[in-house]
Amino acid sequence: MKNHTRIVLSALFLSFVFILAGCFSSELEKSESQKSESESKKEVSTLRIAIPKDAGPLNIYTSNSDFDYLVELVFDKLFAPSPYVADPEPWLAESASQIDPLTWVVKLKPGITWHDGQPFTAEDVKFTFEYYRDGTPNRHSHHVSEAPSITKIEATDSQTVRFTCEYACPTLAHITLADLPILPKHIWQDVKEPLNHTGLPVGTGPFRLVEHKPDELYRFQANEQYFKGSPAVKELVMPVIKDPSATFNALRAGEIDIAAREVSPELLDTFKNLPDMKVVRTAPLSLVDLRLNYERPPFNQPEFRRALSLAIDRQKLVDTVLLGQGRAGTKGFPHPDSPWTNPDLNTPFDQDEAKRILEQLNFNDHDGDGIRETVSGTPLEFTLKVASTEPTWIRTGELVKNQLEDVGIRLTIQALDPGVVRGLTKSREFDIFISNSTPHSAADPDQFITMQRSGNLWKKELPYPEMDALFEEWKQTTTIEDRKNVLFRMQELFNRQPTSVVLYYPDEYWAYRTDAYDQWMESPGYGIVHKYSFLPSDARGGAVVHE
Amino acid sequence: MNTPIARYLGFTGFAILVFMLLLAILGPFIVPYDPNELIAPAFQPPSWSYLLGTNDIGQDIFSELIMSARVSLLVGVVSALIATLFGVIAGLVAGYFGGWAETILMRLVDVKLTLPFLPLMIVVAVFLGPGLITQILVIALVIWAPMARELRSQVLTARRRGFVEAAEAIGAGGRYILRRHLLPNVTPLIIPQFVRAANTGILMETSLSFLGLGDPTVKSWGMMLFYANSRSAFLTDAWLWWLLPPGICITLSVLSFSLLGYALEERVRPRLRTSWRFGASERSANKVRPLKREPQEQDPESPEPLLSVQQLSVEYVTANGAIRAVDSVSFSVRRGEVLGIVGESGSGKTTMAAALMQLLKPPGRLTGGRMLFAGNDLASLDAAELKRLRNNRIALIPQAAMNALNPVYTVQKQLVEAILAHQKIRRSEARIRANHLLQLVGITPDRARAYPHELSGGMRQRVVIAIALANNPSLVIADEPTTGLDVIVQAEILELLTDLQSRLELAMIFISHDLSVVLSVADRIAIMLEGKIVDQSSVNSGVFHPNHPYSQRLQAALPRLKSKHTIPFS
Amino acid sequence: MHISGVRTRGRSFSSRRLFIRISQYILVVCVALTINFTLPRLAPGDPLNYILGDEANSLNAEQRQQIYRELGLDRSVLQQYGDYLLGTLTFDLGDSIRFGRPVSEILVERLPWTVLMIGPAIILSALLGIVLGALAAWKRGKAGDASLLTGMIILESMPSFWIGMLLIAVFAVNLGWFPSFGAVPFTGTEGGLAYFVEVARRLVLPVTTITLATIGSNFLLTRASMLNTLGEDYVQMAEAKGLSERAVLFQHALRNALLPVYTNVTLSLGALVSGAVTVETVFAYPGVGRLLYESVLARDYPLLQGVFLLITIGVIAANVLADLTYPLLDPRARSGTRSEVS
Amino acid sequence: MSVDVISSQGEPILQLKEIRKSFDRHGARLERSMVLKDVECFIHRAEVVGLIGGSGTGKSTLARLIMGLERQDCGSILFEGRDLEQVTARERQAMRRFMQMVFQDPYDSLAQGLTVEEIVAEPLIIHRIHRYDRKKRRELVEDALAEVALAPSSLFINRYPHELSGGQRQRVALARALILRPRLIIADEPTSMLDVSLRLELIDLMKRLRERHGIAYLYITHDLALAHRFCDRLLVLSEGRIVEQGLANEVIERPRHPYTRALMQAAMRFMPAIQSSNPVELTAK
Repeated sequence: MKNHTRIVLSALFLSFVFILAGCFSSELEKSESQKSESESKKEVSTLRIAIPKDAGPLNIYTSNSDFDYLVELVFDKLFAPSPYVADPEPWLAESASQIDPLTWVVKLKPGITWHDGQPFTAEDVKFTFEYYRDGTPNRHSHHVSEAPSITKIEATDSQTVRFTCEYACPTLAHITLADLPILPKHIWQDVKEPLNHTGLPVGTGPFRLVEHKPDELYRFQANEQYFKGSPAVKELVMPVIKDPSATFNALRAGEIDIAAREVSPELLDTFKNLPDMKVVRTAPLSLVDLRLNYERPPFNQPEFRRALSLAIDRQKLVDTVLLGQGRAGTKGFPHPDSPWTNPDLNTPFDQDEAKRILEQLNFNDHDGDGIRETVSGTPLEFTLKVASTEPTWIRTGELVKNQLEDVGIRLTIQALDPGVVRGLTKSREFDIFISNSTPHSAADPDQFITMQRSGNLWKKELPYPEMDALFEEWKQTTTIEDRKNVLFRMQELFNRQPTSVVLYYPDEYWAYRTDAYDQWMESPGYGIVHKYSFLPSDARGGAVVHE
Repeated sequence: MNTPIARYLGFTGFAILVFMLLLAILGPFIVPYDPNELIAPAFQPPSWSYLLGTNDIGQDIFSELIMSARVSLLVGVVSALIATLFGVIAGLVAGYFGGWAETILMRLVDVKLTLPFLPLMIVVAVFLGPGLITQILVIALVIWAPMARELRSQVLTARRRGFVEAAEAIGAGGRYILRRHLLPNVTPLIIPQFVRAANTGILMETSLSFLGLGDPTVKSWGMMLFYANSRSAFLTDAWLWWLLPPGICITLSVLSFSLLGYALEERVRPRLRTSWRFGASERSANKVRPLKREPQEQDPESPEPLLSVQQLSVEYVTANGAIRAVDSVSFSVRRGEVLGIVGESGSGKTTMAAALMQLLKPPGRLTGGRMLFAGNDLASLDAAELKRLRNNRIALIPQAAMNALNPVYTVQKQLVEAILAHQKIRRSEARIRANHLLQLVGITPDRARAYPHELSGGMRQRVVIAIALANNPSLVIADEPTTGLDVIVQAEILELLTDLQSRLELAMIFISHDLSVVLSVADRIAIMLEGKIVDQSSVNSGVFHPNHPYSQRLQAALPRLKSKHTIPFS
Repeated sequence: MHISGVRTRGRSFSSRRLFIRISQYILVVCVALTINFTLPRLAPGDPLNYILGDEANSLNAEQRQQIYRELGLDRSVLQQYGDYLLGTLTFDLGDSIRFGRPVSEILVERLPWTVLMIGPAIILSALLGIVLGALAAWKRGKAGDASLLTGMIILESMPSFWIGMLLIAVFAVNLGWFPSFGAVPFTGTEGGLAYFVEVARRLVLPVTTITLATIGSNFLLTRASMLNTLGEDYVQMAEAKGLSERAVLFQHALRNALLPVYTNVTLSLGALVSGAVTVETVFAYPGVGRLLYESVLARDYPLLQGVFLLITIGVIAANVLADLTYPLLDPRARSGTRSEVS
Repeated sequence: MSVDVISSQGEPILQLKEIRKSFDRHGARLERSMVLKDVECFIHRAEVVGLIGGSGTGKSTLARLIMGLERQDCGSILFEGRDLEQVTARERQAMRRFMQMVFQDPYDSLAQGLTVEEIVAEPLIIHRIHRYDRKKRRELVEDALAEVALAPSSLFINRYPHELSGGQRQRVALARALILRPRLIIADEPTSMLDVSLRLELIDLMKRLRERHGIAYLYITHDLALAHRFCDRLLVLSEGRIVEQGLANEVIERPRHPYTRALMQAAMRFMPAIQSSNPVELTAK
């Protein structure tokens, strides 16, 4: 019997060790926190910023809109900070004037040089716009080739550029010129395959990329001769940390100064009361929505889409999944905070109205199984696809499934690999899928038009009489005001029978160590990690601080 | 039967498994809340109403934990079943039919083993879309390969067994042999394989879910860990009640299979059951108190016998009571005399040899009698004294000497080792002595560097004899030294033994089941029957005068060479 | 998990036999490469989605074709396959779509981290497993054996990443002794001692995790193999020779018991390169396993093929290593003895 | 058929012609890997031929070739004049019915999990005799057991091999061989693992069966004394070649080939006291 008792004892001992370690952990606060030797003086030698993913060699062609904040450290735009502000401030450009509905003349700031010392001239601007339009497409191309579509770009002299549009383009300065980073002609003119161009980028921006180890590290050096004043931070070291827990553990341990990743809701309280740590709320211009497959019946019926939108209680989603950190998606698509969004859009939650519409379409529950059937008898059963690497979206999907069940629609959730989900818009193999829209899609008005035509929200090959008419009218408007209110009417029409049912606008919270650097500013759609936070206060491009 | 440990572990494993199965079956009925329902605010710490608190969207973790048992076990067990099915079929076909089927299957297994398992899982899961069926198929696809190889080698071994070849000789076809003989023989080996597969299956399901490739709409421990990790349970205290319990449940269910697997494995492979003791064999408590006398050296000429064994008895404790293998045996051997012991299989002669050398392994035990060797009782020697005695004063030539040599050392190294065990001389000198010994037993020194497997049976036997004589012992016990050897080689070895015995004036106990062999070497002979010596008599020039009926029958059975009348064939 | 058809105790090294072994390996590599090539392409989804994200959907067909041409995806599948096979010979594996850099360069950067994490873990778990296994077999049936056996079986039943999580929760987050992630300090690459100390500190937890996860199997194999050898005749002979207990146990029993353990350890080298995905995920360690997982998600075909190639070669190399070095331990494998089945 | 006189030469029941066999699977013709070199021999109806040789001389390989457990590199095996290679599989199986084998290791050649009845009845099942008539099969088994003096058969019929002694097991193996009324039995050292006393009993049993049923034997052994007692004719095998053959007495008393003489010398060594009636002139020791 002796060794039997010994075995039981050893098993007990093992589990005891685990429990002991557990309760021992909760009280002990982190003892040593590495203090970087920064003083309160504005001059900061090095800042360590964790980024969530590797963005490639920052050559505009291998990174999507998530990494604009990195690209714009190196490159500048004619106007700044972005199309998401009411009226962007001239940056590389001195001024821009519209001489007739189709032509703009832009004067450039003199004396600006590229990182390699070459002068910045109109030739660079002309080359860049043509390169985006005619060369290999990238995420900016549609601002030149479609909405608006610029036919002619001439460099009348070394400091002025003349743009001619195919149709009226009153908002050129506000949108396109504030969105396209300018490339150095003397480098890019002989790059035939931009996607394989892996050299370190040369731009005009406040920082210069000096080292890039894929999936590991970026290192930027300050550009002392920056025409808007030399940056307050001399060196930026950006490690790539993919795991959220690892990121915030490093921040807490003082191994990084700030994370270019928003703090997940469940960590807010912990980080709010950490010493030397500050948490700032920003209104991001991103949203999470349900994309409906408008080509498949019954989604092709506008009334059915309206019923779906009415059946979802968005506030409950925010309270449960985001723990209240965000706003219910009752202001429709695109993002309400964008200056280009119709302020009085309304996508309410009204379960009875939804049921009424469904009955009106006589989608009723004939066989009494709690699920309605269409006229032809097929039950309203659809698949909801979601990326398996986004736990919050999967949880959102579960809640939406419960809510639609209340109105007699059954969903089955399929968590798929993110690559597959992103490809659904093109492959069309879905009923509904959860996606998110970055500021570039949710706040840029021209992008809203492009998405109506490129398949995201609608397809130009598919007849949509009222929307097509408004689109023609939009093309004719010559002033910003006229264009804006045609846009508003399009947005109002869209949200009445949305093919993108907005669920919520998540708030973003950023945490940073105050002892490292505390000049962080917010630029709409960029959060607080962007080049304007490092520039002298007078050159902050309209960035504003939210408490 | 199993050893106590294995029985205990097997029992614990079984108990845990039953508990887990109950959890899986009764889950939905005993769970306090519906795990899919959002019943409380998220991230609640444990409280009386929610024993393990709530998860990131407010579902009760305790209910989730219970409900998850079903999926994790289901995936693990079902994938193991499918994998075992594939493995067995592939193993049997490859093992039995061989030829191109075997080559293809085995190369398929090789290819499968080069493909890293997790990426293969990811790609297939991506292609088929996550879901339980995909997981089960993918895991089964990964586990079957090693099983196929293991079963194939077992089938190959089974196929060489006598009764399988007998059936083939009678004219049985492949299918008959597979069904009638191979399958029943291989089945007991399949069960531990299946258990190990289930073990791997559960672990893989957890890894898949942890990487987010599981089916999130289904409750499983792996998914709980996925959400816990992605909602950074580390950084808050939530890890205690959100991260720990699923891990413990996974470990428990895998543990149940591992423990069962270990117990079953031991039942199938008997060697694992042997318990091994070094040094003197255990003496039963009630042995006679030996008189503690200084071990003195007996002068060579004294008339007393070199070894006198009095009422020696050895018992084996088995499941159904103690069996007395050696029953109060008495005999003696004088210096330079050869005592032959003849007994058929099971007569206790080998047990007695082991007892003399104090090499009895449990469950064998010395239960009585004394063995006086040069005045000392062997039974009372302690480990150190025994160590000094073995192969120094008394040497053993073991049964089945064919594999008594360590396969990984050269012959010379094992000889030198035997010498240095008792003689404090320099290694180079020991090497010279070793070569001399090899010559003594008729092996040319150039073979000294050879390994045992490079020598024939006869040569290996000679090396063992050389080892026995390494420290010129006064008594040599030869236990069936020539069994299994070729008839001509047998004659040569006997020639060598008798020659060495007379030249070195060794006392020798020659044990064999073959009366004719013993008669050709022994001065005196003892006949053993069921543990007792029934007859002792002297032998002169190969003839002895048996007075016990059994020994008379033995003598009558001795083959004779005489002509008989047969008409030849053309 | 070993490669050859029949891992025999002895294998003749006649040239014919070697030729067959090599041709087997080549065949296996070719088939593995073909599967490596086709599997990722079967998965739905498109590398473009990863690069351009949502924008990928707003490209029209002509623009999409232009990008494919640049990435070399417009070549016919057969052509891509041909280039891939040729590339494996000249070690020019093309460029990664995601990073835009040559695959070989990325692999050379990432491989050291995996080797740094797995190497010490395998050696540690092998040594500890053998010593404890021999001890348990020696103390067969006594308390020491029982508790060791139970402990090891419990350890082997724990998912490796869960062990990692516990270690992080206890030692990194709460006690703060070790950093919990990453392979290299962020204060840039000053090089020098501080850098290596930092790298070492970051290795402690991952190596401990893998060691704990793999020690169980080595222990059980050694213990079973030791029990097996203790029953052999040459061990009884060694005892009969009057050798000391230590000599009998270690020079005779353990020396032979090590043969199957050695094969198992050398072969597990190959498998662990890919098996560490979950541990690399928990520790955010830039190993090859993690790279493979991300390349699958990003449909980065060239990089994926490169990593598959690396792993396949790793496994084959482990097998060749086992084949070549095994005879050093076991003389029976040196000479021409042909014994079919162990 | 009368006991002692073996009549009618007639056509041999078994004939082996130029049998070659090498152990290297790839049929390498290297001299050193040849196990059997151009072996020629024959066995007449009801004749007992002894195949004598040390271990490693190829005796067992020859038996396995005859029983089809292995294939020869070249050469042919004729049973009742028909070449086993040239006939169809079905015909070969029918021929197999009349050739049976008894193996050396009694502990291994009987399946542990089957009862004596199932073991002895196995040949009937394999050759589909009385396939559905279990009672008839049982009767045949009881007859076979009686033939091998395992009486009363009811005592043994339901027991398992591990419940029997070595001698009893070999008798069961013999009963299994007998049940199909074979014309030839290959006995591969059936006595070498038995105790001395049982060996003679088994040999005498086989002799009685031969006389009663006219069964021919190929008796493979290294024990000259037993061979001399049982066989009519002897073949001496050394390193894969038949080096001497002839009537048992002639071979024993006037061994011509040195290997045979060495075998005789080794055998004589164990029987100094029991000289044969006419002492054999042995060459100098």
